[in-house]
Amino acid sequence: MSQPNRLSQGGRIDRSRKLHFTFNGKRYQGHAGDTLAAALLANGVDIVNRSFKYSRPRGIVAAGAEEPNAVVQLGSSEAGQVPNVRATQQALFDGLVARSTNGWPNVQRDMMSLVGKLGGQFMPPGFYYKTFMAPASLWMTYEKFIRKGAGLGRSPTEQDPDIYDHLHQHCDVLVIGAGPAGLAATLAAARSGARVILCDEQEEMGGSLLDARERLDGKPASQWVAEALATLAGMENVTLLPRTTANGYHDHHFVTLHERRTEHLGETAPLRDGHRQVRSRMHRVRAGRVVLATGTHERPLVYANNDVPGNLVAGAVSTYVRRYGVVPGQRLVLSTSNDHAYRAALDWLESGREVVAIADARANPDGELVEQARAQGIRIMTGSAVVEAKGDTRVTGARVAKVDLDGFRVVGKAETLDCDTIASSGGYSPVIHLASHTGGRPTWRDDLLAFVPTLVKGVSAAGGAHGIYATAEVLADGQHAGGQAASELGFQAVSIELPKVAARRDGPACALYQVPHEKPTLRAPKQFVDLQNDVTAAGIELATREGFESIEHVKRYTAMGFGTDQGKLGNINGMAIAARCLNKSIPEVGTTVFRPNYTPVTFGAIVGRHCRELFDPERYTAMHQWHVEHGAEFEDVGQWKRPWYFPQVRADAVNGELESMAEAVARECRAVREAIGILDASTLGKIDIQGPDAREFLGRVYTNKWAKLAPGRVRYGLMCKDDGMVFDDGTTSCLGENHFLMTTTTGGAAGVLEWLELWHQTEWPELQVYFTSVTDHWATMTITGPEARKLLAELTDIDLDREAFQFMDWREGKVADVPARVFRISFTGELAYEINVQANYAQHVWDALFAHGEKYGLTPYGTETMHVLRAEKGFIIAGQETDGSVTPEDLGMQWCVGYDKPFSWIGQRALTREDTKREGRKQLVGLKPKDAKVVLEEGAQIVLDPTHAIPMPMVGHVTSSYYSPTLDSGFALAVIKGGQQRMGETVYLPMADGQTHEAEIVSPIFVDPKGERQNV
Amino acid sequence: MSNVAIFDTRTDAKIPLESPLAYAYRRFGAPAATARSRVTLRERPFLGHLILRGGAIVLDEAVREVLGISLPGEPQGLVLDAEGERSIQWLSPDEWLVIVPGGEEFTLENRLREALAGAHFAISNVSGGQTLVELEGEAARELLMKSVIYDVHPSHFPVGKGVTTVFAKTTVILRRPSDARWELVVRRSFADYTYRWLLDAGEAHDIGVER
Amino acid sequence: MQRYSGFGLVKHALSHHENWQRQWRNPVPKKQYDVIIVGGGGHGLATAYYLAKEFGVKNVAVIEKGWLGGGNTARNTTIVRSNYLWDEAAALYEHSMKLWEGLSQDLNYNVMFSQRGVLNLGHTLQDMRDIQRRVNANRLNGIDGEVLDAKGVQALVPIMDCSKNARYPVLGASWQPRAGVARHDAVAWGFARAADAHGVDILQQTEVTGFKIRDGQIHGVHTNRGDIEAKTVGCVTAGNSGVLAKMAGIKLPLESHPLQALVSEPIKPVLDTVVMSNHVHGYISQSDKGDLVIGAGIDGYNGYGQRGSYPTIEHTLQAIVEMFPIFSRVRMNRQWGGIVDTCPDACPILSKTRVKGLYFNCGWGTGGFKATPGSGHVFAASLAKGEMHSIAAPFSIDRFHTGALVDEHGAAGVAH
Amino acid sequence: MFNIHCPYCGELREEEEFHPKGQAHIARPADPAACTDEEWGDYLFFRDNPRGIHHELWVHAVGCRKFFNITRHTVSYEILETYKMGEQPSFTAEYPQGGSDAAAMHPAQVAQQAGVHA
Repeated sequence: MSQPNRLSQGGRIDRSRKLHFTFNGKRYQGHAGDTLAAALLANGVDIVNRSFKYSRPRGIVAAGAEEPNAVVQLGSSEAGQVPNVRATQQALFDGLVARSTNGWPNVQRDMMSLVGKLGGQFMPPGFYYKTFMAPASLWMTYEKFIRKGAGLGRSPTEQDPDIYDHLHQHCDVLVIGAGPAGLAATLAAARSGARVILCDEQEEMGGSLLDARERLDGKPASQWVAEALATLAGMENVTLLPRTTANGYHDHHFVTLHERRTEHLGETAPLRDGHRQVRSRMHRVRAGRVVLATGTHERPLVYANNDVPGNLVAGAVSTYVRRYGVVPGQRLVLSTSNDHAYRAALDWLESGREVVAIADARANPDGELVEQARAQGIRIMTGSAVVEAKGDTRVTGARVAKVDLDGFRVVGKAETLDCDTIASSGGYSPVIHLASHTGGRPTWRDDLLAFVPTLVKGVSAAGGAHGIYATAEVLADGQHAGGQAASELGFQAVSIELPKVAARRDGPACALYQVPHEKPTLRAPKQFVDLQNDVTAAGIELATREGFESIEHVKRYTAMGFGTDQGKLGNINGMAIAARCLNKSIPEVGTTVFRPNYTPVTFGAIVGRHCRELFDPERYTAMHQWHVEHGAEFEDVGQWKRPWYFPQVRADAVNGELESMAEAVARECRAVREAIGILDASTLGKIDIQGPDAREFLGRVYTNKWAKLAPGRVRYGLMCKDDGMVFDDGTTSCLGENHFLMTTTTGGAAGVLEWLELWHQTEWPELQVYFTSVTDHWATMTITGPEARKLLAELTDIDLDREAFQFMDWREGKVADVPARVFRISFTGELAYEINVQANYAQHVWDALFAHGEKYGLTPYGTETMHVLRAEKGFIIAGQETDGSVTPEDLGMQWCVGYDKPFSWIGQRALTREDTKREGRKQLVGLKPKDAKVVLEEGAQIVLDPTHAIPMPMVGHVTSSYYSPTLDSGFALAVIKGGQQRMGETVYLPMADGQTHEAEIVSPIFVDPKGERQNV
Repeated sequence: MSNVAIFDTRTDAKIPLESPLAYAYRRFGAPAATARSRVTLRERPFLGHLILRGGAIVLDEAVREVLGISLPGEPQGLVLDAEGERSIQWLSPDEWLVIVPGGEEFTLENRLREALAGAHFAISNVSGGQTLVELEGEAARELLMKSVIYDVHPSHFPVGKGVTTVFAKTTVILRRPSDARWELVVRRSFADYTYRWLLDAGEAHDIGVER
Repeated sequence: MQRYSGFGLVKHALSHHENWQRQWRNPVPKKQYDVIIVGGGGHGLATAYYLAKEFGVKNVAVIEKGWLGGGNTARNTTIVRSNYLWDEAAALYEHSMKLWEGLSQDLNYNVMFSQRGVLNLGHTLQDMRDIQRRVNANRLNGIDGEVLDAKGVQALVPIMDCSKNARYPVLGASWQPRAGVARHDAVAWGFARAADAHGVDILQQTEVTGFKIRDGQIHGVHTNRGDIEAKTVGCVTAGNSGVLAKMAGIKLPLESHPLQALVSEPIKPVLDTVVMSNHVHGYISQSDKGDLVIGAGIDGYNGYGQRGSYPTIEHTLQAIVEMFPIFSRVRMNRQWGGIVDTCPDACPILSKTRVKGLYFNCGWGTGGFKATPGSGHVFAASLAKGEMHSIAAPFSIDRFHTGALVDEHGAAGVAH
Repeated sequence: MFNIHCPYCGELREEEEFHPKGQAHIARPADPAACTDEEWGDYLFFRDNPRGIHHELWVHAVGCRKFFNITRHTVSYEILETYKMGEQPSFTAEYPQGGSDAAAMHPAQVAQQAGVHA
C-alpha cells in the first residue's frame, strides 16, 4: 500500500510501526505517530466529508483543534461508535475504522450535492425563517425533511462499554499548553518548589517547537523539548498531562482538564494488566494560579471556492511536513498577509515539491523569511492574493490577482496558476477561549490584528496566547509568567536557564481577511468563512443588509461559530467581514465570546463514575438484606430504598405466582388490624436535642406546645415555615428535662436538621441547645396490631402494663437481650410499639421478633400498607397531603396549634395574613366514593358541577386514595375549598376515561374515630 | 431521670453484631489483598463513636482529664492517644468526634458528663450509625483523589488532620492518623455505596479488602 | 413589510439576494411616545407588537440597552408547554400556547414552532401523584395532556432506559402533545420585524438610566441617548428587573440566578420528543440541526455573570446519561448561562406598581420563553387599557403581602 | 465554581461543600404580631438583588455545618470576604474597596480570601 504523499524521511512518526486503518470502507496504511488526518493526507485522500448545508466536498484544512471539516464517525463495533471525531486530533491506531459523516451514497458522489449546487442559492442564511409557513399544518412535515439533513455523526445505539473517572487535583500553578511558553513557565514555577500541573491537548508535548525551523542552543528544537520534559518528569512537584485538553475555565481558577487516556489505543479502552482502563478522565483542578500558554490559531484567508479540498491553512502545511513527513500535494501556491506563513513554502520546497508562487498581499515584504524564500528562487507576487481557487473535488489552480486592500477590490487581471494546493494565512489569533470562559471580554489590538485576552486576577498569559510570537521572546515570557505565578503564592523565584535562539527579523503583517473578488461578494463564487456551518462572506453581508448589526446577531442569523470547532478558524474573519459591510471597525461590531468547552468533551467523561450502579447512593437500613431476601418491592423515598410491600406466593399458585400489589397490601393491612404487622421505620430522621433551652427551642419551631411534656412522654408536632405553610412533622420524645429525641419524615431529615441549626445559629444563638443527627445510630422496628403487646412481652423486661406504659409513653429496657428504647406511638391507629436499638444489633432483634411472632401471624409490611392504615386514621403525610400551600388550619389540625404560646413560633404570624385567614381555603377532608368499589385516582380533581363547560371550576383534589380492606371500600383524603363546612355534600370527579365519580365529603378519620384501638 | 437520658445501647450479651458493611460484603464480596494490591481496605467496625458538643474551653479540661489527650487546638485537628486507639477530632468550633475501642464509650460518656457537670454541653452516642474504614497502600492517595474533593496532598493534608468533605455523592469524615494510613468515617446508610465506590475506583489498583 | 414566502425566496435568489430589505429599522428616538417598553427581548417585543397590532397603540418605543433578543431569549432551551398546575398559571401559559400555534403565520416569520410533544417523567410515587393531579387539572382547564405509564413512555422514546434497573426507574410521565420547541432567536426577530412594520420604534444600544417620576406618575425615562417621554412605561427586562425597579424606588421579590444549558455536538436525529425529568433533574430535546439541547438546574446563589457552577453541569449530564445510556459517547459542545429572575412562588409578576403608569413584567424564572406571546399579549392589553388583563391580574406584586401565591414549585414540582 | 474561605474552618474549601441560603442579615422581626401584612411579606419575600456587591448567607453543609456570611460580587463572582455570624462586612456597596465602619473585625478572613478571585 503506497502512501503517495509520505516523504521518505523526516517527521516524528515511527516508520518501523505500520498501522492499518479503514476510511469509508477502503483500507490504508499509516504509521505510529500519525494522526488520522496525517495518514489520510499521506494516502492522498482529498475528500474527507461533505458539507452540512450545501453538501460540497471537503478536505482537511488544519492540523489541530481548529479543523472544521475532517469530522468523522469512528468505530467498527456498534457500542464502540464515536460520533464527530476530529481527524486532526485522533491518533492513528491499528485497525481504526472511520467514515465520513455526510454523503449519500458516498462522500465521493453525494446526491445531496446536487441539491446544494442547484438549490444553494435558495438557501441564504435564515431562509427557513422566510418560508415553510404555508400551509401552517404542513410545518411538521417540512420539518421532518429538514431533520433528515441534521447532524454530523451518529450516536451509538448500544450502551457504552467504557468507563470514565474524575481526579480531584489541586495545585499551585496550572500551566495550560506545553509549547515553548508553557514549558518555560512550568520549569520556572516548578523550580521554585510550587506544585505544578502542565497539560497539553496534543499527542505529544512541545507545541510549535515540534515543527519549528529554529534551533535552540544550536540543537533541533524538539531535542530541547525532550530534555525539558525529562527534567520535569523527574520532579516530584510536577504533574505532566499529555493528551489533556483544558476544556473549561470556571470561577476562582477551577479548571477542567479532559485527559484522553485510551483514545489513541482503540475505539474502546483496552485492558491493561488485566484491568479495565478509563477511556478518558476529567481532572477537576483547583489551581492557585493559572498560566495560559495556549498559543495561537492561524486564520485562513477568505477567497472564492476556498473550501475545495487542497486549500489549507499555511501552518498546517508545515505541521504535516515537519511532524508527520507528509506533503499534502505536489504544487503549492501560498497566499499570505505575513512573514510567518512563508515557513510553509520553505518546508514544502525542502521536501522536494514545487512552490508555484507566493502571493503576498503586502507591497514590500522584506522580512528574513521572505528573503530566504527569494533566495530559494520562489516566485513572490507582491500586493497580490489568491482570489479564487479552481477545481471541484481538488484544487486544480489558483487565480491570483493584485488587490487593493483599502478599496477592497481586485486590481487588474488575475493570473491563473496551475497548482493542487493553496495554503493561506491571514495572521494569527491568540487562543483566548479559556480566558473568556470566566467572563473576561477580550480586547482588540490593532498592532497585532488580533484579540488578546482580558485576564482576571491570578491568571496570566504567556507567548502566543497574548501576541508574543518570536521563539526567544516566547520562552522568556513563559519563564516570567511561571516564576511570577509561583512567587505570588509565596514561593521563592529561582532563575532557570533558557536556551539560546537566534532572533529572527519579521516584517509587519497587513490586515487581510476576506480577499476581494472581481464580482461583488453576493455574486462571486462562495467565499467560505465558517466551513463547518457553510457560512459564506455573502451570507454575512446579507445578514448585515437585513439589519443584523451586532456580531452576536450575525452569528446567530448565519450560524457562524456554532459548529463543533466553535469558529476557531472563521470567527475573526466573519467579524472583519461584518465590520467591512457595516463600515465599522472590528471592535465596534463586537467582541468574540467563547463558552466552554474549548473542544467538545465526551458526556461519559463529565459523568465519570457517577453512572449506572453509582449514579446516586442507595441508602439501606440495617434490615435491608432481610427485606431483599423476603421478596420486598422497594419504593424510592429520597435516597432510601424502603420496602413498599412484600408480595408472597399466592395460596393458589401453580408456578410460584406472586400476589398482586393490591392483594399483598390487603393481606398486610388485615394482618395489622387483626393480628400484628412489623414495619422497618429506621429511615425516619432522628435528631438528638440536648441543652437547658431545648424545650424553649421546640416551642419556637413546632406549632404546638412543649412546655409541659414530661420525661417519658412523646408528642406529635407540626413544623411550618414562616409563611405558615406546613413543611414537616413527626413525634418528639422527652428523654430528660433537657433532652429530647425528635423524629422527622424520611425525606425531610437533613433539611430539618439544617433548619434547626439555621434558627439556632442565625436568630437565637443565645439558646443553650445542641442538635445531633442520630438517624443512622438507631434501627427502628414498629410492631403494631392487637397482638403487639403479647409479642413484645415475650422479648422484653419492660413493664408493658397499659397503665404503666401508656399510649404516647416511651420506656427503656431490653428487647431480645438488646438495650432498646420503646416508644408507644402509633401511625396505624392500632396498638403499636416502636422499638429502637443500636443498628448493629438490629438484625438480631428483627429475627427474634419473627422467631416469637410467627405464632401471632407477624407480618412484614411496607410503605404502601403504612399509607393505607394511616389514611384510614386521617393522618397526613407531609408532602402528600401538603404541598407548600397548606397551613395547619387547612389540615384541620387546630388541636396542634399553640395560639397562645408566649413566643411567636415559626409560622404563627402568617396564619393571620389576608389570604391565610380568608374563607374558602382548601381544607383536608375525607371522601367516600358513592360506589364502594371505586378507588379514586390520586390527583383526581374535584368539581361541584360536572356538567359545567370546560374550563370547569375545580374545588380541590384527591391527595391520598386507597382500597380499605377494613371498610371493604375505597376511601380517600382530599383538600376541598371550604371542605370542613361541606361535610355530607356530594362532589364529582370527572376522569380522563369519561367517567365521573361521585363522592361524599366525610370526616378524614375512617377507622376508630375515638382512637380506642391504639389505647388498648 | 436526670436532665439528660444516658443509655448504654451496647450489651455484653453474646449477640451477633452486623457492621454497616455486612450486606455489602455478602453482596459484592471482599476481594482478598494480593501482592499486586496497591491499596487495601480494612473496616474497623463496632468502635465507640461519640459526638461531643460544647465550647472548646468548656470541654478541654474534661477531655484531658478523662481521655488523657487534649482537645485539638486548631480546626481540622485530630489527636490520638499514645496507643493510637483513642482519638478526638475537631468537626466544628463546638463539635468533636471521639472514637474509642468498642465498649468504652458508655463509661467515657458518663465520666465526661461527671467532669463537665454544670456546663452547657452535649454528648451523643452514634456508635451504631457509623463505621471506620481504613485505606493503606501506595495507591491510597490516588484512590482518594478519585473520590473526595478535598486536597489530600501530604503538604496540605499532614498526619493529624481530619476533615468532613464530599466523597463521590455522599459525605465522609476523612482523617490521617499516620503516615501510611487514611481513615474514612462513614455513615451507616451510605456504607454500602461508599464501599462499592471504593471497590470500583480501586479496581485499577488491585484493591484488597482485609477482614 | 416585504412579505416572506417560498416564492419570494426564489425571486430573491435570482437577483443574488441583493434586494432584501432590513428586517427592522434603526430609528432615531422621538421625544415622546404613548408607551415605552423597556427591554427588547421576546416579551418586550411581543408586547410592542400586540400593542400596535391589536390595541391600536402605534406610537411605541422598545428601548434595548444591547441588541434585541440578546438576553434570555437567546439563552434558553426553547421548550414551549402549557401544562401548569394552578388555574392562574395554566390560563396564562395556555393563552400563550394558543398564540404560538398561529405565530409563524401571524408574524410572517417562521419561528419553527414544532409541536413534537413534551414528556414530564415521574420516578417516584409522589411524582406520579403530582403528575396525575396536574394532568387532571389541565384536562378540566381545556389543556391537552395524558398520563402515561412506563410502557407508554418507552413507546414514545425507544432510546430511553425505562427499565426497572435504573436507579430511579421511570414510573410514567405526563405527555402534552401540543407542547414542543421553537427557534428562540427567530421569535425575537419575528416580533421585532412585525412590530417595526406596525410603526414601533426599536431603539437598540439605548440604555435606560433612570425614570422620570413626578407626583407618583411616570413621565418617561432617562437614557444614554437623551430623555424620552411617555405616560405609560412597561419594564420587561428579565435578568435586570431588580436593578430597574430600584431606579424607580420599587422593591421586587426577585432573585436573579444563573441558569445553565448546554448542547452536544450535532448528531443524526434520535430523539423526537422533549423529555424532562425533575427528579433526576435534566431535560433534553434534539434540535433540527441535530444538537442535543440540554437544560441544567438553577444555581442557588444570585448571579448576573451569565455563568454558573460546574457541578450543576455534571449533575445534569449524569441525569441525561442515566436516562439515555447510549449518549455516554456523545460529546458536549458548548455550555452557557442565562440569568433567571425567580419569584418565591415560581410564577411571574405582571403588575402595576406604586408609580402610576409604570408596569413590570418580570420574574418568569424558567418559564419565560414559552410564555413569550401570551405574556406580550396580556401585558399589551393591560398597558393599553390601564387595567390588568384578567389573565394577568393574579400575578400582581400584592400577592406577596396578602399571601395569595400561585405556588407552582410548591405544588407541581415541575420547573422549566 | 467558587473557592470559599470558611471562617470557622479557617481554610479555603470547594463550593460543593456549601449551600447558599439567600441574603445575609435578614433579621426576623422581634414582634411578629406587631407587623402588618406588608411588613411580614417584606420579611418573607423581598430581598436585595444587586448587580454588584452582595452579602449572602451560606452554610458549610458538608463541613463544619456552620452558617456564615459572604460578601460577593454578583457579576464577577469575586468573593471579597467571608465573616462569621454576628459580624459585619467591611466591603459594602458604599465601601467597595473595603473599610466600612464595622470593618477591621476580621482582617484575617479578608486576607485569606484574597487571591481567590474570579
